[in-house]
Amino acid sequence: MGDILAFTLVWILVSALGEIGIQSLIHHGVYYYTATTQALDGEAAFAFIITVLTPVFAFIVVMIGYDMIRFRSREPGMRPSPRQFYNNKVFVSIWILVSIALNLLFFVHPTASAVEQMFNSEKERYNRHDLIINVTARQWQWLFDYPQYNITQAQDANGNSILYLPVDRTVRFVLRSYDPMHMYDPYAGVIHSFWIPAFGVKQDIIPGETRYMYVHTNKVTSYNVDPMVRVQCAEVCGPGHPFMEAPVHVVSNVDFMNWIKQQQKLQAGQS
Amino acid sequence: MSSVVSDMHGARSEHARVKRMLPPVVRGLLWALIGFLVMNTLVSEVFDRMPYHPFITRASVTLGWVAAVGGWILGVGAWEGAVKPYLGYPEEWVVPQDWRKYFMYSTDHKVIGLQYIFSSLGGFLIAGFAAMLMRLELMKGQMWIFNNPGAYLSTVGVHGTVMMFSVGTVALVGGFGNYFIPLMIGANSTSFPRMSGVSQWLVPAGIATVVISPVLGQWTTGWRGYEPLAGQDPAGILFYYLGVFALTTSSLLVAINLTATILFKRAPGLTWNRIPMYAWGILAVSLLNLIWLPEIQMTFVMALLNAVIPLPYFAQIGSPLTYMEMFWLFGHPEVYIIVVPAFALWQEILPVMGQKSLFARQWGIIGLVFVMILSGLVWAHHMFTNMRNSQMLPFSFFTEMISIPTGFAYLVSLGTMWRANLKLNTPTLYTLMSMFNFLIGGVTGVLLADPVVNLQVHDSFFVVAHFHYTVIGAMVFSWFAAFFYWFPKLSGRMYNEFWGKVGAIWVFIAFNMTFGQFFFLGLHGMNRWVPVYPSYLEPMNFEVSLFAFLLGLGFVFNFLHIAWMWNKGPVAKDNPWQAKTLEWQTASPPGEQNFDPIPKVISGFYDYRDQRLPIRNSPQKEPTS
Amino acid sequence: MSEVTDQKASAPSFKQASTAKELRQNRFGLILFVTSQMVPYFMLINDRFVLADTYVSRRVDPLLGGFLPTLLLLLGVLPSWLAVRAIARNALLQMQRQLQLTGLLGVLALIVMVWPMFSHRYDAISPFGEIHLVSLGLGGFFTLAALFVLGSVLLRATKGVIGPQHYFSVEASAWVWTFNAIAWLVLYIAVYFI
Amino acid sequence: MSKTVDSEGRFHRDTDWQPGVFFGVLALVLLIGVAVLFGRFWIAGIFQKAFDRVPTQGTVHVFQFDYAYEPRHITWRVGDRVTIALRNMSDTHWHEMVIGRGYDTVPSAFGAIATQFKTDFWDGVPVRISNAHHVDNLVLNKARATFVGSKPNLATGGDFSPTLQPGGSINLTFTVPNKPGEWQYGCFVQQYMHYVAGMNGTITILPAK
Repeated sequence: MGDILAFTLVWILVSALGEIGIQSLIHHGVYYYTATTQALDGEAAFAFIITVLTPVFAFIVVMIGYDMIRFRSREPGMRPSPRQFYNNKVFVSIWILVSIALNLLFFVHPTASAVEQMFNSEKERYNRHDLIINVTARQWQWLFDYPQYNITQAQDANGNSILYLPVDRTVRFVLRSYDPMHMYDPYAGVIHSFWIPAFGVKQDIIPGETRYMYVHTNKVTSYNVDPMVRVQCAEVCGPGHPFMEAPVHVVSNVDFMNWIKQQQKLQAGQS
Repeated sequence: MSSVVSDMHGARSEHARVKRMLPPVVRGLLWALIGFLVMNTLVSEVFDRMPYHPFITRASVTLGWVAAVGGWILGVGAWEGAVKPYLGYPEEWVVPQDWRKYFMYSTDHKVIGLQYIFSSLGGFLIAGFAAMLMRLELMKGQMWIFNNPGAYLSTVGVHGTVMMFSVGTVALVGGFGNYFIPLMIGANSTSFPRMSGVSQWLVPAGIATVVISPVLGQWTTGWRGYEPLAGQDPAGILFYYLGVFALTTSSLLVAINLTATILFKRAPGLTWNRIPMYAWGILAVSLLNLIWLPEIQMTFVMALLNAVIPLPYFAQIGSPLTYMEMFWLFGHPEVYIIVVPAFALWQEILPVMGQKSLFARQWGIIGLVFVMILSGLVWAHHMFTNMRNSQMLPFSFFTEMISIPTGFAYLVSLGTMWRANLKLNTPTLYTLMSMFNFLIGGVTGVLLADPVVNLQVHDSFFVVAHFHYTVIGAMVFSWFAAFFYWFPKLSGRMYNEFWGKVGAIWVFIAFNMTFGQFFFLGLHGMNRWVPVYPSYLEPMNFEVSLFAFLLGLGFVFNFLHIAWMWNKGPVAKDNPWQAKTLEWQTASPPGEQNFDPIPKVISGFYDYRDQRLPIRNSPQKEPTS
Repeated sequence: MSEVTDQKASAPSFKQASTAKELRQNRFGLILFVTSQMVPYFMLINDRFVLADTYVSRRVDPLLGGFLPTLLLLLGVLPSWLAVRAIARNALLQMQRQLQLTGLLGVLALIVMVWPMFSHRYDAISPFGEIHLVSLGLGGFFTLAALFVLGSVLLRATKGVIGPQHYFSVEASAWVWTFNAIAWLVLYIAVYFI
Repeated sequence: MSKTVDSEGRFHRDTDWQPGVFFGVLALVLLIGVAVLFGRFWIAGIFQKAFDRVPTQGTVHVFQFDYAYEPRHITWRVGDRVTIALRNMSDTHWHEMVIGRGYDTVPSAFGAIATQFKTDFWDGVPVRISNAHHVDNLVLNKARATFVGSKPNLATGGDFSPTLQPGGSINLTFTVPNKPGEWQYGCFVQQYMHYVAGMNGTITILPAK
């Protein structure tokens, strides 16, 4: 009984310390840098799971450590332990019930509820005033079109693709993988993955299919503020994969409209 | 050869001369070369001749490879040892009882087991070297070791493929399984020793094929060889498919052999209730292998046709996600093919080192079996980023549920250690480290099973850290536990306890410092399969690389320790751990016959209430086999 | 069961099952292997519906690569098992006759099965065309494997190393044959009719 | 390989094979493997430097693969009449062949990336273009071209560059101009990534005798 008591005390102590550490980590932000509500949803789910799992983690680690120290053999040879038992129905029952309960909890709470929150909230946004951006992934470049503003292939001064977004706006990315310039067989597109690390969500782009990704920007930021605000291909797509990157700028509505005008002027000049 | 037939009936050959034969491995290489050249020439120059094409085309290299592997297998001894007897000729293959037996076709399960162990060790060192090159490259945000990204990506592919298919799948099953399963169930051989002898030699062929693949052209797909990208890769991808085909065939044959061995070769008295835990683990793994390896082989055959003919199955006009689905359908059970034997090893080693009866044995077996069953229902959690949102929940559910049977491995291990008389030696240490590492892998697995979190961390270094925790952390650490636990049995000698512990602590610290930081790299936006990355990630990558080199050195240190003690260590007792399982109830190392006579089992192996042996040496011999 | 073998004096031959337990073990191993080889068929049938749905090209030949090999393979099942019964009665010659008949049917089946791979009227680079060609290839490969097993048994029979106690190899060839015939039948139905 | 007979009249091979042969061959095979895997271009380069200083006469077939050229090195002599027979061997990708030296670059998050050569080798060079099949486009820049047979689709912008579709071919016949020294060729399509991926080679032009 003494061992059980001592172990429980240590476990509670370590769990408490662990929770303090975890909470300070969560306070600093496990996602490092977030710029959309979707990223905040994901971060909250992440934080909930690690908070609940800390005592479980501590239980096993403390038990391994406790067994190692308290029940170690002090003699040179091998000798059967004086205490032998095959089963402990109470312990096994608690173990099984707790593991089932935890899994059901996780399925209900962060999994189902956060999926609901992240995706079903899109429904009510359909046909509202989303900013639509057609994203074309080709080997090895991102192309951003703004059909509502008649902009094809937004570019910076160097001719590199660039993504500008207004703040506090729902953005609907329409994702396609093909090659408008036909630098390779148009029927041989590959899978890319559209990822902006600071936006907390990514979506694979499948050749021959159109997919959507919704984000709601919540702060003014840019690649220059934090390099996590960048588009990065996350699915390997050939030797150019690491270079498939584009800077992102989330700006105020006024700045966004200015940028749009500037791009429109640029395009008019090109054609 | 016709003289052999007539000589069979007793007449001595007139023209028999004593002439030294070519070493079988050399002969295998020669026959492989001849097979390749003949077949390749036939295909590329005669049957499939096309203008402007080089000597080696996709079609010719594929068929040439088949001929080369055939030549290799036959040359290394299968011609005399398996094929000729199969065709009705007398068997005339004698294996000498010295070091040479390890370098030729053999039917002794102990020789085959060691061959498998060293093949997978070779694979581990080669793939580990590839990993060191990768870490060296990642020390800087720019390319500096490799001169182009394709070379780096090929290295990633070789590393992953060789580690998965020749170490993860093979080391604990083909290696320790082949060696110890017959010993643990009281048999003198496996069920199909000839098949086993052939299957082992597919492993070096497969490893060599994958390693040499960049010569045919850089392939950039990583260990999944995924279509549609693979369809536009240069021909190196062919050797990926073919090499993995050889390796999986080998594992498939091992699965058949060991399943039949466990079911039919058990010593008298070894009832279903008494089957050792490791044998249960191997049984569960073998069933996984039997279902999922043919599955991935068929997928690879289709991908190969896709690349050779080419048939655009998985291209845009076909069904581009089908390959991914089919790959992960196999890919997730593959992960359990790797860790289930590790779980079984914990439950094998801890009762012995704690000298305490195995706790809740039935739950351990239930855990192994349910992990096996559930593993086929979770594949799509690898594809949350490319599936419909509505499909996420069922897969997320099963993925979370698989942690319940996985937890039973902990239940059994922790219960066994509680109030034990735990010997804190190297194997115990590795087992506990393996439990700790897999715990981290498991906790992060729960995070990855959550779709919302998965959408952020998928395809980032977070995932890389997670699966290295499950594969290196659990399986490789258990592999080392097995090496040290069975060291006296394999070599008849004892390792050095001090240096063993130093090695264990060394790799444990280096491993956790390396891959623990991978989690943070991933969360900070480090994506996978990149030799170049934005400069803000450089300081952390640089430092991680240093720990990675320390880890590599730690592995090398352990292998040197094992190799040294194998030859120079103090002679060990037959049963130094006072273990009760059958492999310890015979000489160390076992003689040519494991047991003579076959023992009769009279009680279970995990009962440490007293020091009575669980066997009685039965007077009657097993019917000669 | 007696351990003495009739060949022991003449030649150390390919080890044959001599006890009932070994026979069961060999049978189990073989069935395990055959079972695992059903998986590729299962995958291919799945892919057939994923890629081509239930479409069947109207230009596909219903006989060559379709009905004829199915019929021939199924016909071969009977003599292959008759051969097993024959060898159990130690009728070596009869067994050889039956196996030769099976082999003949197999060679014919192989020819009519792979014929459309070289001459077909549909477009090969189409979802159905791909599936049809790969189906033919898979069926052809396994037929070839079954023929190889059959041939090696026949070769061994001529060397006299097969007897009533050592008939497992004959049984093995019958199992492999039956598996191949049934698997092809299922594939045939899946590719042509469903 | 012959056999010996043991005391029971059974045949077996003499199993006492020689360790020297075994380890020797194994080491040799490993050495060849490592050399081929890591140093094939380096070894080929040494060979070329040592033995291949003889300038190529007539037609040189240049094959384009994903993402490499074969051969990776060509030697010419000023004044020789030569032909580049360019063939795209890829099943999927478009490839071009630009010859020049120096780089124009564009900045990126990963540092400057070469977009094309600064100096175009074909400046003012008279070239006869023939056998053009599946040519996606041909940029002439300042080359003085004459056409034999079907005329490919001409485009403008950038250096002289024939861009071939999968399976395409083109022959460029010209007299090597008086521009001795080291030149490079490369493929810059797809956001300049073919060049980054290693699709490049070198040309040595020897001065006239």
